[in-house]
Amino acid sequence: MLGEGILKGLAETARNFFGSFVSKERLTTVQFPEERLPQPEAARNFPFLVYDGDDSQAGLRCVACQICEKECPPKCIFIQKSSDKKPDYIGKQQFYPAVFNIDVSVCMSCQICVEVCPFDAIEMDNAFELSTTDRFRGLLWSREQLAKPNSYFHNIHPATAAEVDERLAEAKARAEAKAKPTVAASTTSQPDSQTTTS
Amino acid sequence: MTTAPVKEATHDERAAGCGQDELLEIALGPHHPSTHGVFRMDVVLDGERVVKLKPVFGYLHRNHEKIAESASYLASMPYTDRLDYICSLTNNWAYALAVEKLAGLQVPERAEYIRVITAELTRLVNHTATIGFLTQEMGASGTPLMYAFREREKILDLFESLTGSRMMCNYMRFGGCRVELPAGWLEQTKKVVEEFPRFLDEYEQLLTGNEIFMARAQGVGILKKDLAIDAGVTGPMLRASGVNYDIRKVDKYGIYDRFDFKIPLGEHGDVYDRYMVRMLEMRESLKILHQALRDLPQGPLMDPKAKIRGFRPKPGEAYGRIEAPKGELGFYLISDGSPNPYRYRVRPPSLINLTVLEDMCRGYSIADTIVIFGTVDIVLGEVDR
Amino acid sequence: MTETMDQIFVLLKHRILAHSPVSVQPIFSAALSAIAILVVFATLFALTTILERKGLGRFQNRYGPNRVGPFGLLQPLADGLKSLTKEDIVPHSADGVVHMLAPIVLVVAAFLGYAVLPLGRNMTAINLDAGLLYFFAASSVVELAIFMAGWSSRNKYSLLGAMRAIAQMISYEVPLILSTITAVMAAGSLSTGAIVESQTGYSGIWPHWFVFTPWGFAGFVLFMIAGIAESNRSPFDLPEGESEIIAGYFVEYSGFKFALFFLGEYIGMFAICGLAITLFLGGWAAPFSFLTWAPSYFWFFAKLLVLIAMLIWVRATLPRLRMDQLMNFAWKFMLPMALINLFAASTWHFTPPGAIRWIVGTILIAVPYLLLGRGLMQSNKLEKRTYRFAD
Amino acid sequence: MSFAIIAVFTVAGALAAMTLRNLVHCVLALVVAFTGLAGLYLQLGAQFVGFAQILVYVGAVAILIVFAMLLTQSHEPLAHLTVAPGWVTSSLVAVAVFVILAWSIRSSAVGARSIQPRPEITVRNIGDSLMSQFVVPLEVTGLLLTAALVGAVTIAMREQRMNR
Repeated sequence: MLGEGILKGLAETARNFFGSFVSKERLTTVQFPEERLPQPEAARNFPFLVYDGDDSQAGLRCVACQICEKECPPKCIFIQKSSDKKPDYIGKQQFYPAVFNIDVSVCMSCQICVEVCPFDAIEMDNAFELSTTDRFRGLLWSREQLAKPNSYFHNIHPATAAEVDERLAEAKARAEAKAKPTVAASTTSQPDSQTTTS
Repeated sequence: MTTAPVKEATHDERAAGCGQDELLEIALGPHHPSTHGVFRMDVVLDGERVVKLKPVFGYLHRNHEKIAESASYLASMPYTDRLDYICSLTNNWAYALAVEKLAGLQVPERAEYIRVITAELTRLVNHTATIGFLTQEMGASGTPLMYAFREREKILDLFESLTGSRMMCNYMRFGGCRVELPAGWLEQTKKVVEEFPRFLDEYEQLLTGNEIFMARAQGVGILKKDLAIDAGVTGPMLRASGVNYDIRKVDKYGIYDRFDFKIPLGEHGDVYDRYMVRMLEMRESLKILHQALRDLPQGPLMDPKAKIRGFRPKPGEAYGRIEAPKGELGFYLISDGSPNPYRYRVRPPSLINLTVLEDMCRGYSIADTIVIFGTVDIVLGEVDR
Repeated sequence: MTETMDQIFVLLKHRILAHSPVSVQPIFSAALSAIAILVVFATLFALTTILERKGLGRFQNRYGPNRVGPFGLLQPLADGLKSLTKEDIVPHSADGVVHMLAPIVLVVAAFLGYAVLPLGRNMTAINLDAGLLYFFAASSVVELAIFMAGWSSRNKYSLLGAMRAIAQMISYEVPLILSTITAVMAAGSLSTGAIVESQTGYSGIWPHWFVFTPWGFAGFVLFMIAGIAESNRSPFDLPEGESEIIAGYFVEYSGFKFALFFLGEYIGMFAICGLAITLFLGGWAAPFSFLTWAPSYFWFFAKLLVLIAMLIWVRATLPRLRMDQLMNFAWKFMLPMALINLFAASTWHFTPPGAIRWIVGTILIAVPYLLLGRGLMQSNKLEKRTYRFAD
Repeated sequence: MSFAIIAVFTVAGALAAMTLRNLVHCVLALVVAFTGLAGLYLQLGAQFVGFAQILVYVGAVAILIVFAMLLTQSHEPLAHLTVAPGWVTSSLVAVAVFVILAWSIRSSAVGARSIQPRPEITVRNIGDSLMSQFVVPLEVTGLLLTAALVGAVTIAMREQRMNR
C-alpha cells in the first residue's frame, strides 16, 4: 500500500523524538565545554619532551640523537645538537638538544616519534585545546614549551609511564652492575622490546 | 532549456544533446554541499537530464606516493590513514600486508584476529557513513545521517581507546599491531557488536520500505555487470551489479578462511541495490565480528623479526591487496634495499569506481546524479592522494 | 467573562476605532488588522524557527540550539541581528531592480492571504464573499516572486531552482484548489468565515469538523500534501534542493534579503496551515463541546502549532522526491484523487445520514486510493526486493 | 482618486510592457498592468472577476508567458531600440481600433443610462447563473478547453517521440 513505508518511517522518528526526552541512548550529544568525556588512556595529540627531576631543561631525557627528526613523516621536528655533553639519567655523558622545536601546525599526531625514540624521551600529550591567535610563532613550540615532567606523563598515561619507568630503571641497574661509569660511546643499542611500546 | 542569462552551449555540446533543445552546462562543485569534499563534475544538462558528465579531480592531490618514496617505510603508515580517512585501519592493513610480503614477515595469530576485528569494525564505520550521506543527498534533513553517525561514534570510541585516535588510527605495523588491547576493550566491543543490529533494524524501518526512498533509488544509476567488470569496479558497487567478487573470499588473506560469512549480491545494479548490499554486508560483518571476538587467542602481537628502526627489506617487489570497505585497496611496492621504497603505488578503489560515474549518470536527472555519486562512495583523500 | 475573553481583541479594536474620525475608520481598521497580523505572524515565524530547529534536533538525537538565552529561545533574535548586519551581496551581473524586488514581492504576497483567515470568532481582517478565491489569487503571486528571484540572480542553479519551483507550484495548485472544493461544497460558500461557521456545531461532545468525514479526511490529507508542495517544504523542497542545486532560487541572496525569503516561506506555510484549519479542522472551533470556554483564537493557534509540528515531523523523516516523480505524483495521483474525492463528497451530500453513507464514502475513497497507489508503485517499478547470498 | 491611481498604474504598466527592451521586464510590467486591471474590477465591486483576474492572469498567464519565453528565446536582449518595419500601419490600426471602441462605448446605451445601485452580486449568484442560465456556454467552453488540452498533449508527445 502506498504510504505504508512513509508511516513506518514517521513512527521511527517519533520514537526517537520521544525517546530523546527519556533515554540517554537517544540523546547522544555531549555539551562540550561544560561536559567532557573522559579521554581514553591511549589518547594522543601532540608530542612533548619528558624530563626527570625538577629542572625542566637540565632533566630532559632527550639526547638529540635526531632519529625522530629523521623519521617524522611530515618533518615537523627540528633539532640542533648541543656542542657540549652532560650526564644523562644513568650518568653517561650525552649530547642534549640545544634547540628542539616542534611545529604543531604541521604535526599530524601520528606518534611515530614516540615509537622510534630509543630513550623514551618524547611522549604523546593528550591536551587538545591549544588554539592561539598567532598561527606561526604561536604554534611553533620550543624546548621550553615542550618539556613536561615525568609526573605529568604518569598522570595522563599511567600504564605506559610505569612501563617506561620500569624499563629505564632496569637499564640503569644493568648499567651500574656492568661497570663503573666509563663514558659509554653509544646507547643506541637499546633492547628492541620497545617496539611495542606506545 | 536555456535562457538569456545562461552562456550559450558550444556547438559540440549541442550536437551531443538530443533534439533541438539547447544545453545548460553547470559545474557541480568543487564548492558544492554534496561532492564529498572538493570534487567537481562538469555536467551538461538538457533540462534536468544529464547529457555529459566530466569528473574533475585533483584538488586534494597531496603527492602521497612521491612523498612515500622519499620517506621510510614506517613513515608512510600514518599517511595511509589519510588516504581514505573514513577507514584508516583497512588502509593500514593493506599497506602492512604489502610490506610484510616484501619483507617476508609473519603476523602472529592474535594480531591477525585483531586486524580482522578492526577491519570489520571499519567496514561498519564506512558503510554507516556512506548510507548516512546517501540519504542526506536524497534530501532527508539529516535524520538518517544522525542515526548513522550516532552508531559510528560508538565504534570510533572503540578505535580511540585502542589506537589513541578516532580516525587517524595508525595502528598496524609490519608484522603485527602496535599496542595490546586495553583493559575492557573486548567487552565494550562485544557490547557494541551486540547492539548494532538494533540500529540496522531501525534504519531499515526508516528507509528501506519508504516509498520515496524506493522511488529515488530503484532503477536509478544502473551499472551493468559487464561494464562494472570491464571498468575494474570493485567492492559493494561491483557486488550490487551481481558479480560475486570479494577479496576476502578470493584471496583469503589474513585469516578470513576461518570465518563463516556470505557475500550479498545485488541483481539490478542500481542505487537501491548498492544501498541494500551495504546494509546486508554490515550484517555479515557482524557475523565475522562475533566469531572473531569469540575465538581471539592469546599470544604475541608482533613478529619478533620485525624492526621498527632501520627497517630495510631486501630488494624485490610486492603487491598487497585487501577488501577495503570501498573495494580492492592495493599497495604496490618495489624495494631496492634502502630504507625507502623505490616505488610506491596505491590502487585506490574510490578512484577506479569513480570512472564509471558518467556511464551511470547519463540520461538521469541532476538529482539522480548526486545520489548515484553518493553510492559510488568515494573519499577524496583516496581519489586524489 | 469567557465572552469578553473571546472577543477581547475585537472589543479592543472597536475601542481604538471609536476615538478616530469616521472618515478614516475603514482605513484605520484595516491598518490595525494588518499590523496585528504582521506582528503576530512574524513573532510566530521567529518562534517556529527555533521550535523547528529544536524539534529537528530531538528527532535526530541531539539538543538543537540551546546557547542563546534560556533554552536557546533568543536564537531567532541572534539570527535576525546576524542577517541584518551581514553584507548584502548583489551579483555583478544580476538584474538589480528585480533582484531587490523579488523578496519584497514574496513576503507581501505571502502576507496577503492572511486577510481572509478567520483567526478567531469575528476575527477575520476582511470577510470577503470570495475569500477562498482571494487567498489563492494572493498566493499565486508567490510564483512570480520566485521566478523573479531565480531569473534576476543570473545563476544557473537559481534558474534551475526557479523553474522547478514554478513547475511544482503550478502543478500542485490544481489538486490544492480541487481539494478545497469539497469543503466549499459542504459549506455552500467561498467565504472563509462561512466555512468555519458551518463547522462549529457539536453532536454530543464531538465537533462537526469536515475532517471527520471520509471525504473531509481525504481532502485534508490531499490539501496538506499539496500545501507542503506549495510552500516548498520537505519532502517537496526540490526548488531549494540543498544537496542538488544548493539553495535553488535564493542561492544568490544574502543578509536580510535571504532572511526575507525565509520569512516568506514560513509565512506561506503558516497561511496554508491556517487555511487547512479553516477548511477542514473547524477553524477557531473548540475540539470538544465542553472546551468552548477557551477563547476561539486560542484554538486556532493551538491547531496551527499542531500542524506546524506535523510538518516538522514530516521534514525530519522523509527524503526528497525527484522532479519527474513529483510531477507524476501530482498529475497521476493527486489530481485523480482530488477529483474522486469531489465525487465522494457530492455522493455524501446526496445520501441520507447514517451508516450507509459512511460505508459508501469510505469505499469511494479507499478503493481508488489503493488502486492508484498500486498503479503508481507499479508504473515506477517499485518493489520490495530479496537478495541472494554467495559463499 | 483611487481610480486615478489604479489607472495610472495600469497604463504605466502597459506602456512599460511595450517599450522595455528586456523581455522578462516586459512580462513583469505586464503583470503590473494585470494587477491594475484587477484593482479596477475590485473597485467596481466585482470581487469574483477581480480575484479571478489575478489568479488567472498573474498566477497563470504571466507564468506561461515567462515559460514560453525562457523555452524559446536564447539571446541577450537587444541593446538598442528597434522599430518594426510596419510600425506606421500598425499604429494606424491601433488608433482606428481605439477610436471605434471609444465611439461605440460613448454612443451605446450603457453610457447614457444612469448607474443604478444594484444588489451585491455574490459568488453564489454567479454560480447559480453559470449552472442554470449559462450552463450550455460553460459546458461548451469546458469542452473546448479539454480539446485544446488533449491536442497540446498529443503534439507534445509526438514531438517527444520524434526526438527519441
